[in-house]
Amino acid sequence: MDPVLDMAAWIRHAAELVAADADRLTRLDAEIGDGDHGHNLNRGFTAAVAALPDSGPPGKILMAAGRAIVSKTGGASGPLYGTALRRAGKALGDAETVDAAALGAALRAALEGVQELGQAAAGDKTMVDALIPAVAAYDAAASDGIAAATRATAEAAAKGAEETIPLQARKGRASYLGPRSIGHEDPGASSTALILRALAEVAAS
Amino acid sequence: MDPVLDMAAWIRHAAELVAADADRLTRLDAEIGDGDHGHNLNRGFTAAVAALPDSGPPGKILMAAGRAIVSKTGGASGPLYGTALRRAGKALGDAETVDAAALGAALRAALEGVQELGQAAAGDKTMVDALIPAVAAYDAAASDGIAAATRATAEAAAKGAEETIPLQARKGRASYLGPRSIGHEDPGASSTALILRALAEVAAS
Amino acid sequence: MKKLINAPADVVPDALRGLAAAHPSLRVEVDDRIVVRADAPRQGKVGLVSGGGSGHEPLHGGFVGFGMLDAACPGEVFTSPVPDQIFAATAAVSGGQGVLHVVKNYTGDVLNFKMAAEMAEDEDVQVESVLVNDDVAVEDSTYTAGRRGTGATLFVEKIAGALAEAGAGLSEVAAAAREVNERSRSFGVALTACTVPAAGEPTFQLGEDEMELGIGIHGEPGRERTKLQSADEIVDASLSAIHTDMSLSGSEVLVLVNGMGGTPLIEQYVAYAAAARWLADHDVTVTRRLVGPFVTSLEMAGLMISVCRLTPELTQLWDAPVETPALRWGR
Amino acid sequence: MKKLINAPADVVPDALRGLAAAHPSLRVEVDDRIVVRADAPRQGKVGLVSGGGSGHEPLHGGFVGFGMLDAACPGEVFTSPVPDQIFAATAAVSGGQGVLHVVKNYTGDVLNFKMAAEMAEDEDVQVESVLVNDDVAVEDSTYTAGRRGTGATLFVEKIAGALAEAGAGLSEVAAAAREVNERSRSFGVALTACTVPAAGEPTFQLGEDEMELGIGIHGEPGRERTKLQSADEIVDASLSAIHTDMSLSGSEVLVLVNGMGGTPLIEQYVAYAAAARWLADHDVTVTRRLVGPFVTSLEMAGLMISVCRLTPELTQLWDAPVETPALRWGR
Ligand SMILES: Nc1ncnc2c1ncn2[C@@H]1O[C@H](COP(=O)(O)OP(=O)(O)O)[C@@H](O)[C@H]1O
Ligand SMILES: Nc1ncnc2c1ncn2[C@@H]1O[C@H](COP(=O)(O)OP(=O)(O)O)[C@@H](O)[C@H]1O
Ligand SMILES: [Mg+2]
Ligand SMILES: [Mg+2]
Ligand SMILES: [Mg+2]
Ligand SMILES: [Mg+2]
Repeated sequence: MDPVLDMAAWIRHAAELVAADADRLTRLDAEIGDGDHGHNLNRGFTAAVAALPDSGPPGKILMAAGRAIVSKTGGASGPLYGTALRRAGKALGDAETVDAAALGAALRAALEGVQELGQAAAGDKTMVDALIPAVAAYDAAASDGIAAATRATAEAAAKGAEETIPLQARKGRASYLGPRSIGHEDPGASSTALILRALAEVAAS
Repeated sequence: MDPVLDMAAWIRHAAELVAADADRLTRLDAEIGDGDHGHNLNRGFTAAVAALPDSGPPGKILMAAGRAIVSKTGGASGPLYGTALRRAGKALGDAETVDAAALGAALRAALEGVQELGQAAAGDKTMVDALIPAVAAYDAAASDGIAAATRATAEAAAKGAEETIPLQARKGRASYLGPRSIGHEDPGASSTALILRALAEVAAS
Repeated sequence: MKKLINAPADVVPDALRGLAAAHPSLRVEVDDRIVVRADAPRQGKVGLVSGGGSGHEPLHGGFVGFGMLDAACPGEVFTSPVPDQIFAATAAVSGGQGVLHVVKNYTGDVLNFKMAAEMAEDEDVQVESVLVNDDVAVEDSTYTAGRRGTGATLFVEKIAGALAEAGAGLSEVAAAAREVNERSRSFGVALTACTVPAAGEPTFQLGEDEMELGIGIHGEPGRERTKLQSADEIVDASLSAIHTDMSLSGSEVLVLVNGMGGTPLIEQYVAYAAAARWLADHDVTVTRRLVGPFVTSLEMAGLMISVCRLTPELTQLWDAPVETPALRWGR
Repeated sequence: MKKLINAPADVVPDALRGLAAAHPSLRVEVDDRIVVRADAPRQGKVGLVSGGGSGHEPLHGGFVGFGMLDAACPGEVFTSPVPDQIFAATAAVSGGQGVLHVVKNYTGDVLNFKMAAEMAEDEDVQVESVLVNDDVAVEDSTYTAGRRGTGATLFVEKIAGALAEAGAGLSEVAAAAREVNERSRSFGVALTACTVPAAGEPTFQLGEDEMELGIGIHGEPGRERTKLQSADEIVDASLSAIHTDMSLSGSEVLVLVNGMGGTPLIEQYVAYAAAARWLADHDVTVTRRLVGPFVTSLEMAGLMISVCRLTPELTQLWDAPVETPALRWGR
């Protein structure tokens, strides 16, 4: 039986990891962006933790976190991560718990939300390059249960983030650098890997 | 018999020494002023050389040089050196040549002009601290002829300039530093020594 | 990091408190992070709202007032404002004739303004958006997020602001704003980088003898790093890049020679002398001009040149009275 | 040395060509190094002339125009102008009612203006001079060249300019100028030094965590070198130094919070917030204020605060219309 996945715990743990890693994310963004990604995300996830309802279905928790991230992060990543969490929450509906299938649908909804809003495709050197392999990895491992599937998701996201290094950015601020964006990891892909690592660690505990 | 002292040669030689030493003078002025003394003087003496009449009595030559220095140097040193040379020139009057006594009177007139205009006294850490000992040294050695007297003058001026190092500036921009001006040579005193060295070298040649 | 600030996280709210104290004609909601004309909303007038990351001062808060913006939303430094701010500003200036959003073409600005516009529509406030993308340094816009919005934002805000002040309708004001954008091009050069207070170190490193060609206004690197050149050469490179993209010959233009924040005014005038000569040599007539640090990038040393090919109508709107902290003439 | 210039020796003439090209309301004689109102001389009006070393832009050339200066003489960078310039400017604005020289208290300025005034008297042009010495950083003025003239120069030029524009006589305009000077005090702090183009290296060195208290506007060192402090602490130190010298409590004041050239506007507003709070806490009512880089020191990062204790008459003259490149209101 899958462990009861606590969405609030995910958001809190993600916030911890982001806070600890904010400077690295900001340095990545300084290389090919404008040096604010870590701080933006830290501000957003801090607000998300504060906005977590005391109780309520996991779907509502993710939507509350998503709204807070939209209203506090700023920059490109705010609306994108906010929309991702709100779509994931919406996909979970009012269910009291999250089973493997539901989590998969939520992750896929998050990906769709990000691509719909940001219009980025695979290879554009954005967070989408971490999300696409992550969602695929989840689906492939879903039958092994949430813990295993989320671990595979996190690993795929981390791999995806690393694979943005040789890419030339075609979306977001980094795209202004053209070929000069090659050789640098995309900060949004890196933070997506971090947030999905948090999910895996919560699912495993 | 004293060599015929060529005032135009003095101005030209002074201009050469100032040009060669402009950066050092500017660095002195950067420590306790605003870092422009060498450039100001270089501009002034370049104009003075250009303004030298082809012929005419030594007095007129110094007055022409003085007027050019006033109209091209700028800063505090422009009016002071300009007035010094104009007063010296006036003291030489229309005489065709400069004898030892006349040169003494000219140097004294220069000192009076600077003190009248700038109101600086001995010990205020200005060019006056080089001029006062220089004029005194000239008077003491005048009887030994122009070459010897101007050499004594230059040495006294150099010594006077060095002796401004421990002084606290009470006039000019350096005075704003109060005690922080102690330990630095005054740029104007240093350039006075340089100009009087030029006189000695011309008198000796 | 040497800055005249308190805690890095307080730079934006502190600066807003200063803007409020210095300009009684503005209503500044520090917590909500919006700057509004004290006399807003003006019934029957199209409201003009813009905003973006802080660090470009006086853009945008310094352009709020008669004849220009009705409200501005400052985000954190170099970070787009959030939908809540933009919606609050939109509501505050809605006078029944709709609101125009002036949006610089950065993904963050576009997405946050888009979400705010949806919130406003939900409250029956009609919103039109104009995208400002005047920066020619970004050449190939099919494979990028599109050209950045930089110096021409000031042209758009002043000219659209004058038209709105004159009582024109939303679509007319939006059309004029788009026309100004389409007739404007910019190019920037950085001599130094700048430091986001929260980051504590420069966004990029430049050698003592290096400069960045085609920089944006978020301290991000530009098109190319080259050896430092003279003011005349830098102005030539900038105007040539603009001219190559949009021919200026034979036209009457408005020119902004803009210091990036750390470059002193004397150097901006040295650059303007070169710009005036270059334009005259290329058969371009400068009929309006502005020299100064209007669209900056914190303490970055550098220059951005923006040129707008004017029409008689746009000239008349540019000349219309304006009274904001940063621009004031005619009253 | 990273500057947006051509040859260091050409900075001043290049900048003057830029000023001329950017401001048709000015007549700029680049070779004579004077900036004159295009409509000068105005018969029957007292002429106002000031000047000093270049590098403080917009001071003084940026203050030439209606309601302020009639002419300005820019010397080389940080070097007083020469008598020839000052005399040429004086002659150009003499409208038969005499000319007021606004002279900042630096030995170079004082001596060169003195010689120019003598040249003018020889030509039967009556000249009065007002000495501006508002900088409290120089404490003991008996054993120094006296207090420096800094930010309050702007107050003097605006207020005396308004009175002259209103047709007042020379002695009345001179008296008002002296009154403004006596009621004004300034204090400056530098976070970085600056570099005179011809020198090629900074005038003084400051460590990453150091600042200079009581700096002047010629990049010269100040009263004391201390550890870098927060904006609030720096403003407190500056206003306390002013308040100690001239009590502000209970008075109505005009405040200038002035960036020194390299400090961005966002930081100047952070400082203004602190100044507004400090003044309120000390029972001082701010009735007029100005925030921006008006009296600079090339690219120096830092701040200067200038305060003038106003009277109703001085306030009215401050409010009077002005139209110059750097200050414009009321027309
Ligand atoms: N169109 C887009 N689609 C998906 N992700 C995007 C898009 N544009 C930007 N991003 C992501 O946003 C990240 C930058 O976020 P952040 O620095 O917070 O915003 P900003 O660029 O406004 O400063 C990038 O690394 C990238 O992963
Ligand atoms: N009142 C004065 N009397 C005599 N010499 C003075 C006086 N004030 C300044 N000086 C001289 O001028 C020198 C500085 O000249 P300069 O740097 O050209 O002028 P500024 O200080 O205007 O930049 C000082 O070193 C000092 O010797
Ligand atoms: Mg960023
Ligand atoms: Mg000097
Ligand atoms: Mg950003
Ligand atoms: Mg000087």
